[in-house]
Amino acid sequence: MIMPDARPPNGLSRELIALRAARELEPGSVVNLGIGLPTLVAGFVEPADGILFQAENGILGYSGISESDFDSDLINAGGQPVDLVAGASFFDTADSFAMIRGGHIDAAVLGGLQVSAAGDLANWYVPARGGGSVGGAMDLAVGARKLIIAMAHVTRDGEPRIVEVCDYPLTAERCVDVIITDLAVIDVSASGLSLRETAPGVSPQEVARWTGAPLIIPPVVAEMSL
Amino acid sequence: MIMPDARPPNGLSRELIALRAARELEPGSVVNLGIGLPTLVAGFVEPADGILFQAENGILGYSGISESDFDSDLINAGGQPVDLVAGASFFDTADSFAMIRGGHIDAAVLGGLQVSAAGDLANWYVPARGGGSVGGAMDLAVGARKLIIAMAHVTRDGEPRIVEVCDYPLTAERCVDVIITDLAVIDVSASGLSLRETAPGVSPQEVARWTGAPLIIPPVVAEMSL
Amino acid sequence: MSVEVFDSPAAAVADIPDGVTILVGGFVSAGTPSNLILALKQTGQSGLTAVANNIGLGDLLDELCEDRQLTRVIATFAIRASGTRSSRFEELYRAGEAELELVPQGTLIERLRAGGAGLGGVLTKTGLGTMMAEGKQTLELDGERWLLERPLRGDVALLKAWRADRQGNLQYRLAGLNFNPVMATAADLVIAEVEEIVEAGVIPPDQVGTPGVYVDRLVRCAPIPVRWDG
Amino acid sequence: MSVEVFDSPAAAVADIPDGVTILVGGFVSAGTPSNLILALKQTGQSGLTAVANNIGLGDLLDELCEDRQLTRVIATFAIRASGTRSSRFEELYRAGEAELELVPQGTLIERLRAGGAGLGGVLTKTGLGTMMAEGKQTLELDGERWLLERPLRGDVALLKAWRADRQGNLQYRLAGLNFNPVMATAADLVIAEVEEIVEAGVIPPDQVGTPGVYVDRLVRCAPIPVRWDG
Repeated sequence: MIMPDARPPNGLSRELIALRAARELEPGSVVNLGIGLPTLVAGFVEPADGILFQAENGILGYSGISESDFDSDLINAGGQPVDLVAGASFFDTADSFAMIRGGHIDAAVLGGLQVSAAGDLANWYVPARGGGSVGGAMDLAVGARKLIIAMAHVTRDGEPRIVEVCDYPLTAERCVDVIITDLAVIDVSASGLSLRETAPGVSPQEVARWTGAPLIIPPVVAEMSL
Repeated sequence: MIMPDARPPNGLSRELIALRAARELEPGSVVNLGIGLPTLVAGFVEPADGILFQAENGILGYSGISESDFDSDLINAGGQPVDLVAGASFFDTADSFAMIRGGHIDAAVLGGLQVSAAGDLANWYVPARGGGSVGGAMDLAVGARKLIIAMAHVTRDGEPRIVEVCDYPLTAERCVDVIITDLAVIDVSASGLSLRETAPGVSPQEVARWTGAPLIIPPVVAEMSL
Repeated sequence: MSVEVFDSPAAAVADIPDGVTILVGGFVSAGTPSNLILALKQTGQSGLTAVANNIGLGDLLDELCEDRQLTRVIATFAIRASGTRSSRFEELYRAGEAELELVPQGTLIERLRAGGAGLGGVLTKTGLGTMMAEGKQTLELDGERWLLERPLRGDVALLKAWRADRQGNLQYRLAGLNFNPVMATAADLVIAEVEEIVEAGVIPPDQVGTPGVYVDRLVRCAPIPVRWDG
Repeated sequence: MSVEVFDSPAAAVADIPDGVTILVGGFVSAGTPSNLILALKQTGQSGLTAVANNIGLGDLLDELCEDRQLTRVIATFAIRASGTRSSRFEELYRAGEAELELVPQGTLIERLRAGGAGLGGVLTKTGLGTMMAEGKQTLELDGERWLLERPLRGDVALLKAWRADRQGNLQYRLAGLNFNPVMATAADLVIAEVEEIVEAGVIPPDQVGTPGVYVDRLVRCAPIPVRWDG
């Protein structure tokens, strides 16, 4: 089904993936953003939606990245300087992960290396590199009420990142709820992977072709509105 | 050895037991005082000794009972109003017992119902009454680096409280280091109970007579200096 | 996530059903949600399990025993060694109408913390070799024995803080913290009484004792001073 | 209990022996004891195990790899997914000269908390079904599986706070808390660098982040701003 020498269609930019992920967040919810692409999500929410961002290093209520004025004690989990909203709070790492593991984070947006048909996530360890960097990913995968993975649909080599079974070491089993890529929005449920939306100009068949696991294509698949 | 119809000699008052217990505390140490008689100990330390009292409800650094000005949010674990020293701090119950169980309390002074020859303590449950009130006693017995029991040498009925084996339910096993009563100061070690001091006017033999477990009496036993 | 402000303590607790487990913050007189406890008496729910540090003479929680609203209590202070006077709870307990689970204070707070923090339990030495270990699993690890204590959660938590902001952030005063911050994490519905409600941003971020994410309902009321006599 | 004030970071760490385990507070740039880390480089102890959130490009902790002072690291961020540039630690790790134990962040802080709080371990779901569970005990309780994580302690902790008082109480600023308050509880010798030392009583009791009982040594120094690049 996959032709390694072919290239996938042009899909969304990183920024537009982040924008689409931002639309997935409920007004008034508490959200944690992973390092990398997910960090961009903070720039795409409306202040009126009252979304509170949690950073696992101990902040509830930062509004976005603030490159202007660097205070080394006021950063998110990716080390980037942030601004605070009115009503923000600080706490230590123990309290931060009590909040995360205890189910008090409504949604997390994390990057991914692979997601399986069962919703297993691999995102912390590249076998060719070894060692790894796990940060708070395993706790977020286990604790966040809704887990959104924002990633490129395929690797640089054109290999699908959505697979039957992950061959990269897992972050957590059966944890992913939604996958948002440059090509599609895919829901993960007990019945499998279900295509919800495609990127503009991308057909459901093209998404299926670049997906390494069975994909349910409902009769009507919407195009993302961005 | 014990004659139930006899009465033990007159020993120290509650206040003098507390005074003697206060002398057992190292300058600069962190000390937790149990409810009842031990509470009186705070009144007998010199400010110059820099002893910091911890209350398990979340205070490090109270100086003593302050009956003059009751603030319902500023109490010790017995519900009594307290004054703060400069450099005091507040924390929640989780942090308070992390401090206690984690070995960060140098000494605790608790009341006792019974202490055994092995240093087992019973101080939370009177079988005739049932139910019980344990508070922080079990955590303090396990966590305090030095455990001092301040109690009457015998019950109201003249029964020894220092016994071979406790028949009251235990607070913790092998936890007591020193027993201070109206009659004596007794050290507890792996080799058993050893008489260190007697109350003024009380002989080592009288202490032994009102003690329900073997008591080592060294050649020289000091009289308490009060 | 949004917090709802109620006009009265009675309104804030009115829809609590019978038979639920209620975590009650406070330590004797400090940080005790007295208005909410009295409101619970007024609204009359029954078959309740209360989780609290203390229930005894002078505790407002004891008032809930007058109309037999409590059928089970999980606490650290319950029955006094001296029997000169009895609390209402003690009378119910002796009559077999209310159960008591006595828990060491450090274990009670760790069980609540585990319940709020998504942990399946903690290993402690507290209670080993005592009645508290009966029926519980012990583990031997590297030659040391530990007692396994399981998480504890409530359907509802009643808390008292000094003040709140409109995001639900709570700030405590003095030794009013005690059980409140941990109980805030460990119940499905968290109701806090506060002396004052301020705009978001008034409580400095480093003085928030309970982040608003944990708090569902607020009610402003004058604190009821309580003086304990055990 | 009494806290000792040192004249320089080098003096504060001079007698740390080789081969010990050192907890290093901070999260990337926030609350990182940069002066103490550099002093450790200067004094040259070797065979050290470092426990820290992160060791990577731009981290001062990585400097300790220049002279091979670290032989073991317990961390949450260590080897980047992208291999465009390598940290010194990565080079040592690849050469087999330093070991790495990677730990999920929430598990690392719970293990440290258990170490400081006298707990024998905690049960978590984090890491179940992953490489992190290899060689670890799992428990099934009421039909749910849990991973048992054991306590972690250090011989020494190096912390950074905003300011301290002469009782050793520490006050943190902004997100400078992170690992520092828990690490303060979990080491035999606790050394904190602060920007200011004030008289006891200046830090309000409700703004003490680490009670002085945990702190052994203080050194006042200007903070070294760090900017992370992973």
